[in-house]
Amino acid sequence: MKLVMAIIKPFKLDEVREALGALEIQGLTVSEVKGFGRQKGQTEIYRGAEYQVNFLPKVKIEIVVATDMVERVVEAITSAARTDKIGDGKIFVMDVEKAVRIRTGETDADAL
Amino acid sequence: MKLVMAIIKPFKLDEVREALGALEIQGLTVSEVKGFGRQKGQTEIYRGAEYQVNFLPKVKIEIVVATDMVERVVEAITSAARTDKIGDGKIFVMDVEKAVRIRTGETDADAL
Amino acid sequence: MKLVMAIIKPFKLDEVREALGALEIQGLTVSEVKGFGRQKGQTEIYRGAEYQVNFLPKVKIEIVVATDMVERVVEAITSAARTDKIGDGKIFVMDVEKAVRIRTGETDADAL
Amino acid sequence: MIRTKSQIALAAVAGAAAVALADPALAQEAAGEAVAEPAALPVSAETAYIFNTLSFMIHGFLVMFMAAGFAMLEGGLVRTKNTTMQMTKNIGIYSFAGLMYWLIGYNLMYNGVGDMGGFFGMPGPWGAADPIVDGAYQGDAAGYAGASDWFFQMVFVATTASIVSGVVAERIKLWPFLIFVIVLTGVIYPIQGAWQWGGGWLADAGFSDFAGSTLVHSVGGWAALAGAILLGARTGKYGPDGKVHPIPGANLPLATLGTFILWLGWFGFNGGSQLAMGSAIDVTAIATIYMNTNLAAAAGVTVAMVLTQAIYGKVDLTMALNGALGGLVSITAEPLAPSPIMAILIGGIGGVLVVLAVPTLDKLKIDDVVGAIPVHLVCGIWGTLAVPLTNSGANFGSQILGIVSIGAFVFVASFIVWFVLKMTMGIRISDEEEAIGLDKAELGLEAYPEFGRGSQAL
Amino acid sequence: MIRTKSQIALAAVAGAAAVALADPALAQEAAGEAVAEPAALPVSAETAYIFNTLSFMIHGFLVMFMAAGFAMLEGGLVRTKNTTMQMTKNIGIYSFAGLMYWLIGYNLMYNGVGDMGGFFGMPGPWGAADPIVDGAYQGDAAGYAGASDWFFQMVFVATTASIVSGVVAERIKLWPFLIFVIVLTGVIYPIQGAWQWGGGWLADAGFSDFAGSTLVHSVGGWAALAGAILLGARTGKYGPDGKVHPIPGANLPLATLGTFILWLGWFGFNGGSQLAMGSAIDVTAIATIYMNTNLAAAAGVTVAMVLTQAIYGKVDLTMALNGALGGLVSITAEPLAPSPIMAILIGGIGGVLVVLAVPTLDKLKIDDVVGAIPVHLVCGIWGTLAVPLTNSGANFGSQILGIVSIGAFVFVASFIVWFVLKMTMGIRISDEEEAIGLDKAELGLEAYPEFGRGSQAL
Amino acid sequence: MIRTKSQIALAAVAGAAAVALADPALAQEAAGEAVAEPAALPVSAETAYIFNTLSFMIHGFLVMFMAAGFAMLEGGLVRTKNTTMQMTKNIGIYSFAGLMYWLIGYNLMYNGVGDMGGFFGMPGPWGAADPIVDGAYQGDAAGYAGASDWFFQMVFVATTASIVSGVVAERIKLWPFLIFVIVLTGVIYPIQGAWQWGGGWLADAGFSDFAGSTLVHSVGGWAALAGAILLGARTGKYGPDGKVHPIPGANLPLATLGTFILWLGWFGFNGGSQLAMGSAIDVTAIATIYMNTNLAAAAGVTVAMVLTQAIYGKVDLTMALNGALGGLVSITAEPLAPSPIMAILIGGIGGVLVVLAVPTLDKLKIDDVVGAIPVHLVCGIWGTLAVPLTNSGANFGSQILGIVSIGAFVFVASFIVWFVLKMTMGIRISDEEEAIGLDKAELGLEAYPEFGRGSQAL
Ligand SMILES: Nc1ncnc2c1ncn2[C@@H]1O[C@H](COP(=O)(O)OP(=O)(O)O)[C@@H](O)[C@H]1O
Ligand SMILES: Nc1ncnc2c1ncn2[C@@H]1O[C@H](COP(=O)(O)OP(=O)(O)O)[C@@H](O)[C@H]1O
Ligand SMILES: Nc1ncnc2c1ncn2[C@@H]1O[C@H](COP(=O)(O)OP(=O)(O)O)[C@@H](O)[C@H]1O
Repeated sequence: MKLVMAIIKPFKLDEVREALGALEIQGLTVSEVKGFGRQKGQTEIYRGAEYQVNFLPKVKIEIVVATDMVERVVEAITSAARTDKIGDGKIFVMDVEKAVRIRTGETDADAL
Repeated sequence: MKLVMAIIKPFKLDEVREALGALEIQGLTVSEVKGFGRQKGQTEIYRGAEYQVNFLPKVKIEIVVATDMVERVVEAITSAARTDKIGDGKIFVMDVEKAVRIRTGETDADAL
Repeated sequence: MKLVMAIIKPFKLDEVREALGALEIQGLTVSEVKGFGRQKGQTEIYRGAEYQVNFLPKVKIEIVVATDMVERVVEAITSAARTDKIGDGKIFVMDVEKAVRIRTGETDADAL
Repeated sequence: MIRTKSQIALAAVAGAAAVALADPALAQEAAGEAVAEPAALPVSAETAYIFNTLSFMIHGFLVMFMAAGFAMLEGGLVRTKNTTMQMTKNIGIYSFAGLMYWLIGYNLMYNGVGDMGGFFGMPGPWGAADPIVDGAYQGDAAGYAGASDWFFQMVFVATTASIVSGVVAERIKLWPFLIFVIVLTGVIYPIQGAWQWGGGWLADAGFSDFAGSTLVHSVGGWAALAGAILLGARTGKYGPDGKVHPIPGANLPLATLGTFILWLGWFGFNGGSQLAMGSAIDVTAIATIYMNTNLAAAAGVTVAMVLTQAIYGKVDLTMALNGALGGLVSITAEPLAPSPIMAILIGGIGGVLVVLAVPTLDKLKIDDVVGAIPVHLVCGIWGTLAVPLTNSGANFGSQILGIVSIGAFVFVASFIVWFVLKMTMGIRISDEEEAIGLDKAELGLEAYPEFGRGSQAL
Repeated sequence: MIRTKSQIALAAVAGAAAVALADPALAQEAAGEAVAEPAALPVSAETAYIFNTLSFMIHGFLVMFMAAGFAMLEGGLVRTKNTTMQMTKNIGIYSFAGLMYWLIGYNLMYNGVGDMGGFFGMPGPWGAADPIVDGAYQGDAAGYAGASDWFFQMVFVATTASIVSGVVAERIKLWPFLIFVIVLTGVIYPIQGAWQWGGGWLADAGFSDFAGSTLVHSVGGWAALAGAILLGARTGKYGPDGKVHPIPGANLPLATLGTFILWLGWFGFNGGSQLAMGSAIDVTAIATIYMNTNLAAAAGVTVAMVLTQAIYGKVDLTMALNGALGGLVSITAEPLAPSPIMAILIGGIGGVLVVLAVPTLDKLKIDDVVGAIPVHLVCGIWGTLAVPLTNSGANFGSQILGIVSIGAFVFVASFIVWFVLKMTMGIRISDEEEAIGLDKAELGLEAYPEFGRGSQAL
Repeated sequence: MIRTKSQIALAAVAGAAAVALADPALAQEAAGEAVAEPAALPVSAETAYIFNTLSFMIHGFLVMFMAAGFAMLEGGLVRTKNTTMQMTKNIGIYSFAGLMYWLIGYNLMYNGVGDMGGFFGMPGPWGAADPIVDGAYQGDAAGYAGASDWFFQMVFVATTASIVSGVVAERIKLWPFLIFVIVLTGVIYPIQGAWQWGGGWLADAGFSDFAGSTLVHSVGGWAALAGAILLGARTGKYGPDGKVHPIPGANLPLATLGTFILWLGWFGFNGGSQLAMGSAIDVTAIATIYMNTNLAAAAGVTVAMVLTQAIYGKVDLTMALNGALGGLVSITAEPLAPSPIMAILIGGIGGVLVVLAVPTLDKLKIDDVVGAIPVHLVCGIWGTLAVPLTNSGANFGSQILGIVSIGAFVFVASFIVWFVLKMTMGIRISDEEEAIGLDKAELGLEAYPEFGRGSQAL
């Protein structure tokens, strides 16, 4: 199994979820995060003083999937989240050794 | 070392922490997340229009433990977080290559 | 590639980001978390009743870097985040198998 | 202290009774004159002047506070990412409206409307004609300080503009919006106001609108409706399939606070519209208005709660809040004549209308962020239509004439202004700005800029 | 402008003095009559009528705004997940109470209580008996507009119900709660009110409660206490070991705002309870009441701050807020008679009582979410007991009689109503609903529904 | 209802006119006497007494509510981690100020200032000298209830202290701050107040400050400035390179609400400072003051919005809010004499000053969290200087004398008090406490203690 962790623009979340739904992904977990990257925040002025907004709001999606699904999941996220503008985000894939469904105690593939 | 990442129902957090305390787990990190899964949110009505609540509030616990502890940790979380109702959540286990305690620079097992 | 995940004290974030900037790290993702550890919260009193604050505010930084950068990144975080007081936090290093930049589809080292 | 009426009579105002009893001749005379000029006899002209002015001031500051009520209500019903903008608009509205109404609005509404054929007054900056000459009071035909009247009328115009800001929230550009407010408060509102409250042709035609169900609330509603049509709905509000995607408000305690403030302000809105307090008749009228206003609002809430429970199986707080306002708007055209039970009915029907109109509007794909069109336009029409039910001096024909003529004028005029703005400056922000939110996109300042409680600002 | 008293005398009301000085005979006469009917002489009956009515209206709208104060205070002290519910209850309370008090409450409290043996009045919808006949003022024995009196009494009953909602928050079902409110405001409150303010048996027995430390505040406290006992504590509040697990309120600025609004409203609550303003004596009394009310509240805050610092080593804001309200409730039974220093003492002791009663209640495992029982019940009893200290017309025996009789009646009657509700509809939500929160479980609407600032609603 | 002036005259106060018309002799006589004692003739002394007292009460409760306004404004402009502290300070300020002003402040300011060489009065607890003897009104030279005057003056002193708390927020220890407030409200404010409003030497020197641009607002500003200098800036506000690092306020809707509440309160602040309402002249003056106050504030907002758009390319809401307050402070020294256009100019220049002063202060590395120094000190000076522009009774020399003497006294006295506190208790929290936030560090209670909406409290 793999953990696919994607950092995307917040307003793309709905589209990504739908794209994943089409792959019959049954579960995922979302967190609100702040991103620092090539996309720079605007320079803002507050009460006459300039400041640089370094961190931009992003959404992090974590999905654990069977290894053979990884390609398709990455694909789906990439195309749904893309706006072709800087700051679209990243996808990282990591190995997961074990998965457990708390309710049933099922493990691994059965737990997803 | 392993990272045990558990997605649980928010109101189970205290019980899980106590169960882990019994294992003499010294540290863990919690984030607030939203989960999408088999457990569906209610259909809500706002100002006369229906909508589906897709994302439900969950809590994510991350604990890095020595490899030999993993079984017991997973066990403890499973039994403390279980309500036997859909949406109880998942536990994922991943490999951690290195750990550092910032304060002292200690590493790996000593750092936990 | 490796994921460096650091849990630090919130008010150290700016210094850490600057230290990483010096290493020409181009991107990172931050989340707000609560930590439970050796550092205990104060015992607080609310309306005459005592309670123990178990969870303290922390910030989690996630950075995916090329493997050869890991040492320097860990170093930089360690020295920037250290206050020498309990609760300074931890750094964990994990393996990342794949990285994709959503905007371009670039992968791995090119995607960071 | 015992609070029974009889006790009070014996204690607090014993003297008054005593005087009358002590000198039957005086009482006789008083009673005699009371038939001729009943209200004025025992209150001296200057005392009446003070009371009348005081009524405008007290009720005026209550209405002024409605600006805060609208700001909180709207701030609670938009999304977080548009909250700073909603605050900015609301403080801007109240300020710009106040200046415009001084600069031209008041006189356009009240200054010699009869001489201009009853269609509008002679515009120009307002100036007091107070009965104080060389520091001495010289008697006065009007019976109140001109500045207090100006203040009271001014806060009304601000209310009208606030109604608009709620409807078009979350997608309109700041400056075009404020320019519309300037035109609305300086020109559109005063012109239609001149027709009725300025003593113009509509007043002559027998139209009756005590405190502004039509003149204030519907006007705001029509102006907003025109804007909402030209602006279009917020992105994502209506699916391609016609499905409505609700966008819940971000802060319901704020919205609730706003509603309570508006409710409070409404005692000023309706009570002050008696326009005088210097006689027992007037103050009794104001007291009756307070009571009816409260009963109508309470009925609006009750009906909205019961109805949402019945239809949807759950009480909808935002509908209950709208129900309060719907009840209030409904009673505003005639808060004095109804008996308590009629006030309850009028307000309760307002609650029904709100609950039904909100989804109807969505079916028409008119995106009204805070429900201001159901509350102010629909209930405003209902309240105006209901006047003849309790006020024998009014008739349905004149009421319809007023509703239609003011509605047509305001809708068309507003549509033209919005349209010109759309063609020139543009009124709608880009999709990307909408996604980011007006606060970051247009103002560069978030309403809650911290990244969580625990962290420092990022 | 110089603000010294002497200057004022020479400037602003120079005329008045001048008149008296210019015509010694007139002044003499005035003085002479002043002994006979001192307060009324120079204020005409109709002017007094206007002042009295105005007092009810101004002070009434201040008390009305306390509904917002309670909503914000309670909204700030519950957890986020129950906030929408708290808003819904509070707007419901104010609305339902207003309708019930019109429908039967007012007359049950005031209408011919003497004829019913002093136990209650003849219920039925309230109707004005105003001294305006055919549009002319005919003089009036009561000296104020009936509608203004109704309005002022109505806002009091809403206050009582608001007290209850804070105590039983976070675990009670919406509709059973609202049904209780209907019975409380329509029946229970008016009956005990009839005993005293309606001129019933308790008034005859010499009980004294100027503005309602017992009649309003304790009544709310007793009704809430009965409910809290039958409901049980919130899950997790008390450990099996008897340990108290505090559940901090979610939004302290909201709670602070609510307290300030309540403080503001209290000038209306106590000041308006003078029930008249149409004479120098009455208005001087109201001014004194304002001052004493403020001093008592200030003392309550000060004592709560110093005491929490001394006992716990830290100032507890929520105790300071409760301290303000404790001071206010304490002075409410007699805000007129005390000298400033006595007002400070009475309010300060209220602050002490709050600080001590909050943990005591927890020891009894009575879960009072907002501290309303310490504030309204405990301080209400204290304030009522303290009346004879400053008001020579009151005595401890009658005070205790009033406290006990009203307490027993309200507690038992409330207990029965709660009990019937518990047996029939059930009053408590399920454990799972409690964990999820009332907002999602019962209303399907979160108070702050967004998932963080940056994201869109999820 | 038609709202034209002529209509009103014919309807509402017809009686008054009718009386005058019916009896020309009476009217004649009235007019004749009106020249001699114009204001007083038709309002009886006791009626005037009621009006005057009522003015102090109504306007006093409006100013009292400003305490909530300051709390919300400051609570919205600090960071979340210092919000509970800001609430605690604000409820403490209002309470402590109220007690101190009773204990010594009022008399130090008003009691026999002339006998003490015009520098201060004889301190001691305030006690009423009301014209009610044995329950009967005996006529009164002052023309109002003493308690109402005390109440009105007391709420002013609380305002002064609130100004300070905003400037020194986020880094000052609680108790040293509160001790400063005690000295400020009990001693420093009353002494300088005695000079002018107490009828002391400055009043003799011809200084003019109607409602306190200098006596209240600048005083708060000077006291705060001294504190800010001794305290130093918040950690991180100014970079080593001199760069300013803005620290955005955490809750802008709260700040907006606070501003609207302050705006509302200002009608009381300026209107009540007429100190009388018992004549047509006085009530007309108050009405004019309401209008001018509103116009100045509206101009302040408008200018701040336009100016920030012009200079920075974006409207800055916090500047618009400050602009409203800047306009209000500017008109406070003379809200009666200006024509509307002058009120707009005076307030508008206040808006300019705010927009320019905020960054200037930052250049001086004086860290003012809420912008209170630009608003209250800078605009307070401007408003005081502007008096002679519209009030022919004032002159620039005396105005400068007043500004400088009061400024010097308050700054030096405050500096000494702050300095002593710094040397003894210390006034600043440690760096670590500052990083954690005052709420956790000093009070152990967070303003929003939950970990997110969805979870339970952690
Ligand atoms: N090396 C990294 N490790 C972790 N998160 C990253 C990394 N680089 C970028 N990110 C995340 O991805 C987001 C987008 O990256 P950015 O460089 O702005 O644009 P793009 O994705 O178009 O290259 C950032 O805001 C950050 O949250
Ligand atoms: N494949 C997955 N990857 C990541 N998180 C998941 C995945 N599946 C489920 N989750 C998380 O677990 C939570 C519970 O899952 P759900 O399917 O609703 O019920 P259950 O745990 O009983 O099977 C979800 O809300 C989501 O946060
Ligand atoms: N085993 C662990 N797994 C995950 N997070 C941990 C672990 N141990 C500590 N942490 C995180 O690190 C933070 C600091 O740890 P703590 O034990 O308090 O102090 P120190 O870092 O000085 O040893 C904790 O608050 C928690 O967020």
